[in-house]
Amino acid sequence: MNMGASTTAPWREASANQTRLAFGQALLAIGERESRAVVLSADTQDLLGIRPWIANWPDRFIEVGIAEQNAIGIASGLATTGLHPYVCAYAPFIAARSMEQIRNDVAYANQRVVIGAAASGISLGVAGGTHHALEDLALMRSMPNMTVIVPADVNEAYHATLATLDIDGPVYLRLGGRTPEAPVTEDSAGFTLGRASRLRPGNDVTVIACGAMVELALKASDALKAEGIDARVLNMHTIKPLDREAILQAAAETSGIVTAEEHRFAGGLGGAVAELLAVERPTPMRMVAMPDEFAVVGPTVRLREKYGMSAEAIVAACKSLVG
Amino acid sequence: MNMGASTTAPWREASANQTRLAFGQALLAIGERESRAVVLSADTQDLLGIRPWIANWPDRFIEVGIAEQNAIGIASGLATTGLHPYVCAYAPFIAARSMEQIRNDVAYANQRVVIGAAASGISLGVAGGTHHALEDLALMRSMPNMTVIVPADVNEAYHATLATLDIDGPVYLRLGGRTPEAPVTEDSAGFTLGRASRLRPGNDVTVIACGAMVELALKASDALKAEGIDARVLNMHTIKPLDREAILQAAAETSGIVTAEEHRFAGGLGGAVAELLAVERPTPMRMVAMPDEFAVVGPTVRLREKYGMSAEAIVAACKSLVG
Amino acid sequence: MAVGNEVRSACRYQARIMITIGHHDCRLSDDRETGERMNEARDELLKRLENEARLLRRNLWRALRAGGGGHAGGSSSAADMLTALYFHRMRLKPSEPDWPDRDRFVLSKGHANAALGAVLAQAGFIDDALLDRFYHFESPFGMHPDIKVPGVEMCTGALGHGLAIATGMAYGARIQNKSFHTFVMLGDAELHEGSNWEAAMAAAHYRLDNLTAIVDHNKIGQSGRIEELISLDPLADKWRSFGWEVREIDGHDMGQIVDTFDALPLKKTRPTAIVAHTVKGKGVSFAEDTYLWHSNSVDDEVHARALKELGGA
Amino acid sequence: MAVGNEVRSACRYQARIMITIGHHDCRLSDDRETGERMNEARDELLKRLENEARLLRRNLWRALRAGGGGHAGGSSSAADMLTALYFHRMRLKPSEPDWPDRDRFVLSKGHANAALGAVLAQAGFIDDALLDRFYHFESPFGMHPDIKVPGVEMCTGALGHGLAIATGMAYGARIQNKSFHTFVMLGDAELHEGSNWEAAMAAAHYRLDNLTAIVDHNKIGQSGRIEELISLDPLADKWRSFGWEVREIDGHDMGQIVDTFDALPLKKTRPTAIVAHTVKGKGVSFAEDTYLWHSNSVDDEVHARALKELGGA
Ligand SMILES: Cc1ncc(C[n+]2csc(CCOP(=O)(O)OP(=O)(O)O)c2C)c(N)n1
Ligand SMILES: Cc1ncc(C[n+]2csc(CCOP(=O)(O)OP(=O)(O)O)c2C)c(N)n1
Ligand SMILES: [Mg+2]
Ligand SMILES: [Mg+2]
Repeated sequence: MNMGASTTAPWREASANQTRLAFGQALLAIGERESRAVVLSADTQDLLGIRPWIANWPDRFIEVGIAEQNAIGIASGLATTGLHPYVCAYAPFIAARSMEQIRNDVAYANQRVVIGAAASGISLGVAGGTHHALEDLALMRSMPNMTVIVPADVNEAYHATLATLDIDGPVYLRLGGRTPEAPVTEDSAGFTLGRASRLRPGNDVTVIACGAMVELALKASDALKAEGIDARVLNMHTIKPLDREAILQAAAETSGIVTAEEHRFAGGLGGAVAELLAVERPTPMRMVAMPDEFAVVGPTVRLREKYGMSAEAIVAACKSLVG
Repeated sequence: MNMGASTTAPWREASANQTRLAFGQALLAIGERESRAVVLSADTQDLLGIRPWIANWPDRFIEVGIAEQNAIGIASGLATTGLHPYVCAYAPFIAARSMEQIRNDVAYANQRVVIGAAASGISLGVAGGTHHALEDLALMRSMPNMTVIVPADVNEAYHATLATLDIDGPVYLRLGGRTPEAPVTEDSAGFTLGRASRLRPGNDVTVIACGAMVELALKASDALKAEGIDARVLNMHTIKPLDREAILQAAAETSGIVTAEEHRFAGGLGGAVAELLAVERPTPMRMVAMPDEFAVVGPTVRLREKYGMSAEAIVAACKSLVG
Repeated sequence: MAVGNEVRSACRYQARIMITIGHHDCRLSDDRETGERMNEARDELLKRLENEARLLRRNLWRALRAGGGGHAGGSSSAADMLTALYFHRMRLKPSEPDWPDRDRFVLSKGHANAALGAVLAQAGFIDDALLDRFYHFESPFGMHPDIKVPGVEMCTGALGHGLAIATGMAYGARIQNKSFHTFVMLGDAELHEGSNWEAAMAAAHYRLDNLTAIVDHNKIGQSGRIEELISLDPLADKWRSFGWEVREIDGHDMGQIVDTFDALPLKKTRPTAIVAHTVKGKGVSFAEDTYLWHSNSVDDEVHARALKELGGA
Repeated sequence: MAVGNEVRSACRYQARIMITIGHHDCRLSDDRETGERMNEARDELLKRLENEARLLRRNLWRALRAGGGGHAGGSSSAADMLTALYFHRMRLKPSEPDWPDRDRFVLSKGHANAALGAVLAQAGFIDDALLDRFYHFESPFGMHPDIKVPGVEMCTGALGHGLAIATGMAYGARIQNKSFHTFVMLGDAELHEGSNWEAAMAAAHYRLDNLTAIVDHNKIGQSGRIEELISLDPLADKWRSFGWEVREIDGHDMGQIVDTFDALPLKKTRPTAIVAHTVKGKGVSFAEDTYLWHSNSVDDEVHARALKELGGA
């Protein structure tokens, strides 16, 4: 596995190829730069790797216990006093259990609260339906004022977390999911909020992916290339606000759009793209997403196979659009 | 206002043209027929008009206090013992505050729990953002096993509630919103779960509406008729499971589809239709929905004007598709 | 961490603020020194606060009339304590509502916004004319507090949110070495919401003695008497077992209210819960102690009847 | 409304069920009559339960090995009480898992599912071989209980759900005039979730003495000691102030466990909270009393070390 010179960065090593740990590592950089940053844990001190933060800045660390609603309420209150809270939590709980707190205390009141939501999608495959977060994008996207980010790898998770320094409002950072074997984004490439990054050119068909699916979109694109199909790949790391231009351009320049996400069909990335295109430019689409059922238990890789969260599924979807 | 012979039904009078009260009235009929039915209130005894139930069947009534999460958990436990709980609640709270309880205890465990969610949309206009339920369809639609119903008037609310006698799983009944001046559905027509009802024929353009917007869709259709445009009107009372056939047929037979709902753009009825069409049959759409912002305070009628929740907006949307 | 005692004692028994609405800035001056004068000042203070509370009730009914109705019950039961907070206890600068060192108040029972609006108008945070725009189209003064209104600290209305938010504010004061105190007012039926108990447990763990929760214990929710909905008894024990210092008071006795506010924190290293026994709808006989006036319509005639009882025009 | 005393006493001190796994149906026979024999039976009972609990611990570690890891800590602290529930206290028919009159058990701390699976296998609800499919692809035996598994009453795993659900079950018994008793086991750190306190307040209001909550009080959550996360003390007072009858026991002393279960309800018209002091990871020295073994990997070597301490092969 060759990750280039930048692989030597200590944060990268400490992230162990987990976006949730990259979030914790980025917090350390934020802690140095921004004295207003405060970290909250809901009994999640290891999950997001924040023990170094606790050691460095015990006065700017708050443990709330297993109380996700409280984490959001307290974060909102802290934010009103001028602090910048970062809530470390499990995606399956923080999004759904605290939905109303996020809507009212954070989104409606438009407070600067960043939620690091680990264990999203089917990262916790063996843990079953209570622990799969397959509707969190639908939930978070439903609220005004929210910024919703789904990093594709540790590099992007790190830089997206740093980017929150400049976001004066609520942010949901969706962490977890498949960890790519090699980074899919460039370490130096920085992260531009709200701007999809075009990872592959191509004018036959477009794959718009987020999070763990970006790696598979790239693999699919490579496989299609071998068959003479040029599949554009957009890494749609920001689900909200959506990069409308990049999508409309793709719709104009290619024969159709495949979305790929570790989320159920309803209301996620595919839904967001479909809503835009239906109104602005009707375009054939395929959606690679989790079916409308509660997933079985099992190792995440097996679940991905079972539910077609694969490069092959993306390839097939692309072909059906250019065929 | 002429509502025909059926207007003399006592339940209709008691409903006072409010879908939430029609729900409470239907419960009285259910109470007679189904001894397993149990009604739960979260300090909402008047909101859904359940005082007669409490008087009739005190042993089958449970007050949980202002504790929406608890209402869902208790309902789930009751359901496991063979009872059929009906939870009476506020839409802005029950959907978001209890989101995780609904997902786990009701949808994942697939329990027969019916949620009567009053005060949806911007029914509580003067109450502001904490009390507007403009993302509840996105939330409820995101979960497997859920049935999501949005009645268009008191008649449909009454019959949809009766229909829950035959739904062996979780149901979210979205109540509230504009009360039509005259009923838009036929008293005798019954309610067929999952089957959109075609209220107007027409092959130029289609309006798919739900809830309070159905009346406006009819008005829009009438106005368009005067201009020589035949707008089909589908009352999509069941958001989940969605009537795919009716939508695909409309897409095939008319020039485009306008959706109309008292919900934000993201993830609601428009989103559901867009997701389906993008994959099955790309079709030009317009969405009449609430914008991605927290609505201002004010009387509901004024908010509807401000945000274009009007027959005029539907007319304009239809024209832009046939023009 | 805690509100410095020097600072707090310096803002007790102020005279000027009672006289001129909208001049809270002056609260740090005019301290009375001798016991004699303090006693004198106290009588004067209580009288002024009681007058201000009467005005507050008239103003909130005025708002209800403007809105065609609203939450008379919970607004009225809270009126005396709101008066004592805004006209005595809290350090505030109405001319600078975002003054970083201001004390914080969160109306968790946000449906009592008519009372909050009234006190904010009386204190000079907002234009008195706004009271006549209650519930109006695009008014910032709706059924529930909106953070965009000067003096309002948080959008509330959904019950069970305020205590966690106030805990965050109090913790924020500690982190930033600020001496402001955070108050949060809770409905009693609101305490059914479990989110309150999460926050209660946490605030005690954090030893936030710069945090005070006031429970407006009027014994009534929306659908009826709390005893018949879900009983809260023994309420003080609940708070104590969650680590709070508790005092029960008569929430309409201005002397008890002021004395309790002046004694905060009741115990070092503990947050304080004031369980204030009140009467829902207090001040207007037909609205008193009935769930029917939790929220109700108010037309000109009802308003006139209410105002008559409140000594208004 | 409450579990009839006749019925319950009839299922105390059963012998046969202890001998033959999978024959709980017979629990209603074989009642011992004389005090002498009851004492005899009690010694025998405790010994059998203790043996069963040892087997349960071996079985849960076996599952953990099959899964490559899991929640050893909370599974082990719960083992003795689970044993006493399934092999002594609860009226169950493993051959008819949906028997309407069965007692109910909800594992609210669902992450202890390795222990629940083990006891369900030992009691004959599920095939013993399923224990070797813990975490496996498409296995019904994953990290958390799945209602599709015979004997499992609810999908749990997200903390703070079980008490409300159990309250609904107990209320369902009352409505249908059934005499079954509902048990729910809660983690101690789980009690941070406010949803528990909503349910606690409601269950006491309903006077559900057919409901028993068992708190597995091992003093540790996921990230560390609860005292350092958010303190729960005084825990018994919290339950009491919420209207519950409380008994504190040693959750590893089978005699105390059995005596307490046999005495239910501790008080008519009140739900019972058993605060069981336990040791996280109990039974395997290296896993005891440390958050590091809240959840951890288990390979063959670790498994062998654990099994050695548990007297296994
Ligand atoms: C989460 C939530 N559930 C329900 C409501 C509806 N509601 C508004 S006020 C109220 C009763 C509140 O009673 P209490 O807290 O005692 O307030 P007070 O008596 O002081 O008015 C209810 C149920 C709400 N605002 N928020
Ligand atoms: C709502 C929710 N938040 C967080 C978690 C993650 N989690 C699983 S177990 C656990 C610690 C539980 O500690 P405790 O309740 O004391 O259980 P025990 O010690 O008996 O294992 C946490 C935080 C969860 N399962 N559910
Ligand atoms: Mg009250
Ligand atoms: Mg524990």
